[in-house]
Parts: sequence; C-alpha cells; structure tokens
Amino acid sequence: MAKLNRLQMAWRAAQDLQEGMVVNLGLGMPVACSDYVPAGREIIFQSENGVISAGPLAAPGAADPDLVDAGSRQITIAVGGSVIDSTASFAMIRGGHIDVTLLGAFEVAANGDLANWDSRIPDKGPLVGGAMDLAASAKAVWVIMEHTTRKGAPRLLDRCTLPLTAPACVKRIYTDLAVLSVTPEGFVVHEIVPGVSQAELQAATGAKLHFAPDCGVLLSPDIADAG
Amino acid sequence: MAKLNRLQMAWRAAQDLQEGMVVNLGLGMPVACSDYVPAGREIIFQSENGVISAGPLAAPGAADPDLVDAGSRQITIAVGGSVIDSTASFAMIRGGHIDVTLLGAFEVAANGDLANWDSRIPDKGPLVGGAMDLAASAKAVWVIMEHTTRKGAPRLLDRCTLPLTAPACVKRIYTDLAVLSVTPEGFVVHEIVPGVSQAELQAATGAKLHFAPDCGVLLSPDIADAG
Amino acid sequence: MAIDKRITAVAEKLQGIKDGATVMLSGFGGAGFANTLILALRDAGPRDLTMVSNSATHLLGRTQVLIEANMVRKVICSAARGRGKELSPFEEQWKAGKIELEVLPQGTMAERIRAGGAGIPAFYTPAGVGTDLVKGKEIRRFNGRDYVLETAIEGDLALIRGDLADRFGNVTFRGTQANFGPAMATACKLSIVEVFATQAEAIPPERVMLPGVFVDHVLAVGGR
Amino acid sequence: MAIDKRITAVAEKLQGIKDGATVMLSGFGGAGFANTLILALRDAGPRDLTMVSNSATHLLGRTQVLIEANMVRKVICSAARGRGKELSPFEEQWKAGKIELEVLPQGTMAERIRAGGAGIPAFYTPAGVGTDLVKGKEIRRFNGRDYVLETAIEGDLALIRGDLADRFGNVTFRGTQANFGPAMATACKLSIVEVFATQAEAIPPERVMLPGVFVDHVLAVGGR
Repeated sequence: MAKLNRLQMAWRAAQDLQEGMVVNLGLGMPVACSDYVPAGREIIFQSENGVISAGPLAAPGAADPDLVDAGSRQITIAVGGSVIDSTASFAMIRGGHIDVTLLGAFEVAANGDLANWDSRIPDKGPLVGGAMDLAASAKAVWVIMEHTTRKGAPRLLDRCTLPLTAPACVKRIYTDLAVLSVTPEGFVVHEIVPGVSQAELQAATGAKLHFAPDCGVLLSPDIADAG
Repeated sequence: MAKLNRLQMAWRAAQDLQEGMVVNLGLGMPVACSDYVPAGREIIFQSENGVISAGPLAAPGAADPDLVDAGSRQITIAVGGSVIDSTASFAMIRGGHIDVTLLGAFEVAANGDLANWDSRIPDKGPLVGGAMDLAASAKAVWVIMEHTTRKGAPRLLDRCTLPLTAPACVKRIYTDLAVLSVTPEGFVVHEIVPGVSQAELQAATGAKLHFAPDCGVLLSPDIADAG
Repeated sequence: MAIDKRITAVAEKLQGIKDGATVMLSGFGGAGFANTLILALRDAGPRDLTMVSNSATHLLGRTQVLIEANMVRKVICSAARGRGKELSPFEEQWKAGKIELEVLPQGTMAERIRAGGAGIPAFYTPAGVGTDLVKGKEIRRFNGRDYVLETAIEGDLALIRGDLADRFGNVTFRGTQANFGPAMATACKLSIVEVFATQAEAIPPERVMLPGVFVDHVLAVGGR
Repeated sequence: MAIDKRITAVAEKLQGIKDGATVMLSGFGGAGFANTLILALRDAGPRDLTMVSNSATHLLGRTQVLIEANMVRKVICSAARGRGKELSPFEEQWKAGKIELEVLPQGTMAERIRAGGAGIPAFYTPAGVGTDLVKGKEIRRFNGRDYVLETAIEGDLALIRGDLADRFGNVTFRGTQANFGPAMATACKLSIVEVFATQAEAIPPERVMLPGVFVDHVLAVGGR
C-alpha cells in the first residue's frame, strides 16, 4: 500500500487547478499546492489577509515582515498581483469570486458537510479564521486531508461528529489514499493509490463509497516530506 | 431691504465653516461656498462621486473631463486630497464622517424636515442623487435657500408640503433674509438683513419664529451675482 | 498559454447577453463612461434590459442610446431627470409607460451594487427613511433609530471605463473615472472594461485600482 | 494655522480612553501592528476594555500586553488559539472566566467593522450559517438560501500601523500592513496611526490608501 505523504497529496490537488483560476489555499497541506502547479499554468493565489496573487516564499534575506500571507509566511507578490484590505478581501471571498478554496479538514460528511475549525482541544481557544467565509462562499470547496486519524478511525463519515465549518459545501477530496467527489448520492471515488482495494478503502471510510466507472490509479511522483 | 443675492448667501454660510471640517456642498448655491472660505482656513471639500478635498475649478485649457465633482464641474484636487470610488464615498457619508453638508432646499419645516429633491415638475423624472444619504447621515445639515418663493410664499414652514428628503435633519439655514437654526422649540433667528424687521421676517415665514437674545445684523460684502 | 484578458473586438463577447439581462453602466458627470462598449451593446441589440446607471440621462455618457434604441425595460438610477424643460428620451418613454423606474438614493444604489458583488444579500441603511422612496420596504429599529432594508443588486453585464489595463485585467482609473465602476465589476457575471491603453506588462501592485479578478475582458479604445 | 495631524507623543491623546472602552487593533501575521501605540495604551492603563483584533494572541504583535496587564474584559476576534500546547495569556484568563470571548468568522468580523464605519447597522451574511457560531442569531432566507444577521461593531479607539503619513492624516501601507486598519479607522471615534515616517508635504492623491478624513493623529515611530 503506497499512501501519499502530505506533499504528494498537495501535488495531486495542484494538478487539478486550471489556468486563470482564483484559488485560496488554507493553512497546512493546502499552501504547499502552489509549489506543484504544472509549469506554465498561471494561477491567481489569493490569501485572505488581502493578497491577490501571492508568489513564492521570500528568499532568505529578502523577506519582508510587512508582506505576509494568511499563514503569516513571508511571501512575495506574483507578477500581476496586488494587495487589498481585509474588508475588500472578504468581499471578494463572500461574493463568490474565489474559484476554488483548498482547505484542510478534520472530517467531511457524505453530504459535503465540513468540520475543520474545532477539534475540541481542552482549554485551547477556538480558531475560526477565514475558513467559514471561504467554505460558505467559494465556488468550489476542495479538501486535502488524511483518509483516517492516526489511530485509523475514518474521517470521511455519514455525519460529522465535530462542530461544522459549513454545511454541504465540499465538492472534492484529496486524501492519502484516494481522490473523491461529493455528489447528491454521496462520496464517489475517482482514483485509489496502488495496492489498496475498493474493499479496503471502504473499510477505512465511515460512509458508503460509490466508485466511478472510470475509477483509476492515484499516482504521484516521489516527493520527500520533511515535515 | 437688502436681500442677499445667491453668492452673498454662499459667502455667509462659508464664514461658519471651521478649519479641518469635512464639508460636502450640494448643487447650486452651496458649491459657491468654497470660493468664500476665509483666507488661510483649510476645509476638506468632499464630493460624493469620490473626491476627497476638491480644489478650485480647473483653469480653462487645463480642464480634465475625467476629473469632475458631483455637479459634473471640471475641478482640481486640493493639496492633501485623493479620490475614492462611489461605495467608499457613500460609506464615508453614511458613516457620519461628513461634518457639514450644505444643501439647497425647496422647503424646511420647523422640526428640521427637509424637502429638496422633488418639486413635482410634471413629467420630468425624479432626481434624488446623494441628497438623501447626505441629509440622513452628515453630522450637521445646513441649508442655503431663498426665504420665500418667487411669488413670495414662505419656504420655511410648520410642515413641508413637498416630499421629504429626510425628516428632522436640518440644523442651520442661510436665507437671503436671515440666518436661522432649528431647535427643539422650532426656528430661532440669529441674524437679519438690514431693513427687515422681526415682524416682516415673521410675515415671510410659515412657522413661528423665535429670536435669539443676541440676534444681530446679517451683513455681507458686495458680491456681484451674474447668475 | 498565459492569462491574457486583452481583446481587440468586443462584439463576440456580447453575444451571450440575452433579452431581459441586467446591465450596469459606470460613469458620473462625464467621467468613467464606457461609451465604446455601450455602442457595441446597442449594436448587439438585446432587449428588455434592466439598466443600472447613476443617471438615466447623461449629457456626456451614451447611456441613453440604449433607451433611444428601445432596448430598456427598466431603469435603476439615482437621477432620472433630464436637463432643460424638454423631456429626455428616458422621460418620454417613462411618461408613456414603456420604461419602469426604480429611483434610489445614490449611496443606497452604490451599496446595493457592492452588496451584490460582496455576497451580502441585504443590509439596513438610514437613507430614505421617512420619505416616499422607501414605501413598502421593511423598516427596522437598531439602537433607537429606524433603518430600511435594502437588497443586493446583481447584474449580467458591467460596462466600465478605466485608464490602463494589463493582461491580468488589472485596471487603473484617472481622476474620478472610478465612481461606480469597481463595484459594478464585482456585481456582474461578465465585466468588460474599456481603457485608454492596454499593456502586457503587469501594472505595479500599488497602482492597481480594480483587480483583474473582477474583470473578464479589457479593450483599448484610446481617447484619453 | 493649517491642518496638521502629526503628533510627537501619544500619551496625552490616550487620556480620554475610559474604562470599558472598545479598542480596535490592526495587524495580521506580523504585518500592521501598532506596537508602539499598544504599549502606550498599556501605560495609559484603562481597564475593562473590549479588544477587537483578528487574533487574541499574536506572536509578533503586542496585542497580548493588554491582556497580560489585566486590562481586557472581552475579546472579539477570529482566532483565539495560542500556538503550542501551553496556554497563551489569553487562554489562561479565558479558561479562568476572566475574559469573555466572541469569536467570529474573519470576514464577518471585517464586514461588521466596515459596517460600523459605514453607517450600516446590520447586514446578512452566509458565513457561519449552519454552525455553532451563529447560535441565537437571526437567520433569514433570501433567494432560497439562509443568511445570518450580523450587527455593526463600533469602537472608541483604533490603533493602526501604516508606512507613511502626511499632515492631513493621509496614510500609505507597505505590503500587507493594511489588513483591518482602514476599516478600523472608519469605525472608531478616535483613530491613531503609527507610521515609519511622517511628512508635511501631501502624499500624492493616487498613493493615499487611508484618507486623512478617517485619521485623528499620526505618529512617526521608525522601524520599517
């Protein structure tokens, strides 16, 4: 069984980003996607603190503490980019001008419910950030997440057990085992990593899986994940 | 009886604008006020199409059709000014960031009701513009208007007869006969032009006038009104 | 293939505008009218349009060519009065009952358009409360003051005038060209901007006044 | 005497900030924190503050000095979680019931602040609908979708970081310094901006990012 590592998951999701799309990348695995966009494809990476078209991380020595993305990383502005304030940035998000938001998740339900903001850590304060605005209003919500918890419990469920970020919003899911979409019938599997059977994938999932007629193999290049 | 002409009325109102005030001037007599601000006093003249700090009209030959005020006049930007879009301009207006708006009026009532947008011209379309936003939200609404109609009927009334722009908003009125304020008790007269008695002013007014204890003489320099 | 929103002709881009569409036209006082695009829309000829424009009748803007061509079924504006005593083309058709009119306080109109682009379905505003203009609309009290509920306006097509544009669709404005343009671009399914000139090279970040995210096509027409 | 909003010391300007005041602090991810002004506010010492800031706990911003000084009664933010497993100063006081928390979707927070400065008492938004965060709030359906009613947030004091300012109070921002700053400036009775440098000469119109109309005082503190 060839589970993808975190960077490979980001790579796989990045392959589905199309020229000219306006894309918001969430913290964690999603932000790594910008490193794996196919060469020559121009994507507008929006960051909710007001960056329109974030470029690569700033080179050491050239980093500017006044220029950061929503993950507080010191970045650059891509050619053609600009900066707006928070109200304008969320007007853009809320108004449906983000083609895809790629978010991490704790759980996703078969109806597209997303839980990614409150994992119920005792005493730690809640962290909402921009996830609810993005999940509610992006044209498409895609999720990158491990298929199961570290203990092997499924994260793709009939119903979420954790507090929701937004109901019925997730359209596509990239896990370390498979690529799935959320349809009116529930989860549909489009690709599975080599060495995992449909039955094994179903066993790792907390909701009924449907398999696309052209369900294929989820392949990714070797990418070392130091993280 | 020394009625003020239109430019003298504008002059009188301009004397009450204080250093640093943010002031919006309506079409007609109000826009003339900017010509009569006492020397050395800096006023920020906002125009609702997005001009923050309009300067004088553009010189002939230097006029730029892309730079106009809300009266479609080709203007300049004053030192320290800038330009914003309509949504930002009305956010500024609606949010109470205009210290004074000086508007023309057909009628004002003793409770401060303002009627200045619909004079019921048959078949002509209605013209609201920014007056309702300004009247509803400026910190102070001042009016410049002739005391009576051309036929001598009063424009300062117990109740407006024309459709309202906003209720109970007017604070101060500059007419060709007097300077008045609107108080919880009704109209209070502060200055009257030479040669007009309190009784004559009352006779030209459609609501009871109160006279301030220090009611003075309304004087203005000679200004020729070509209009 | 890189992002390139520059076009050399607009007719084809307007073919998808159907009868009954809502069209937003920027412009205020002679500044910011996309007159080239408006004429192209007249030539495209969709009918029963709802026209959203600050004024139904402009002296310098060409908004009334759509009215004169009998393409407009409804006007949403803040100013519907033509200059002078004779009736404007809008007033003629309005008087004859051929055009419906929704007249709004200018700030309410601007904010409703912004709301349309910003995912806000409705908001409360003080403008117009206590006047005939809000008859039939919901009034609600917050902190001891009455406000009127106003809903978002969205459109099918925005025709906007700017100064410069780059291949990403980033736009700058001169003077007071912007006025309703940026908000209209956010509120419409298809947003086209005519500019003095276009360039392949990106406009510097700090000079961008309307981000290309909100713009579909830019057309250089000269005429600064 | 001309308009001049430049100040050389801020302590006196903060004397009017009373116990129970609402204070807005700009800043996001290390950019745009008015750390000099925040320390001055700590020294001024008003108590029972409501602190409006994107994050209750910043690594690079000094927002938590107000919390550590026991000056904050309530926090309105979108992020209340400290990094690492140990509790942040905010989390300690929150856990102990000493600080009330109102956590909002970041866009809702930004729009509520904008509304406070723009004379909009309330608006509807889709963010948070169907989640625990909108419990007790009014839900209303527009065009077949549910939205939540959110009200404006206004403040007594905004402390903002910019780059350059002129005597009119016009401000520019570098990089992503702006974030919540411009909206906060519009929403507060008193708005103070610390900048790298001030100048008597006016900032050119096309470079102004926060108009001086919304700014009461500007203080040069260096530190670019």
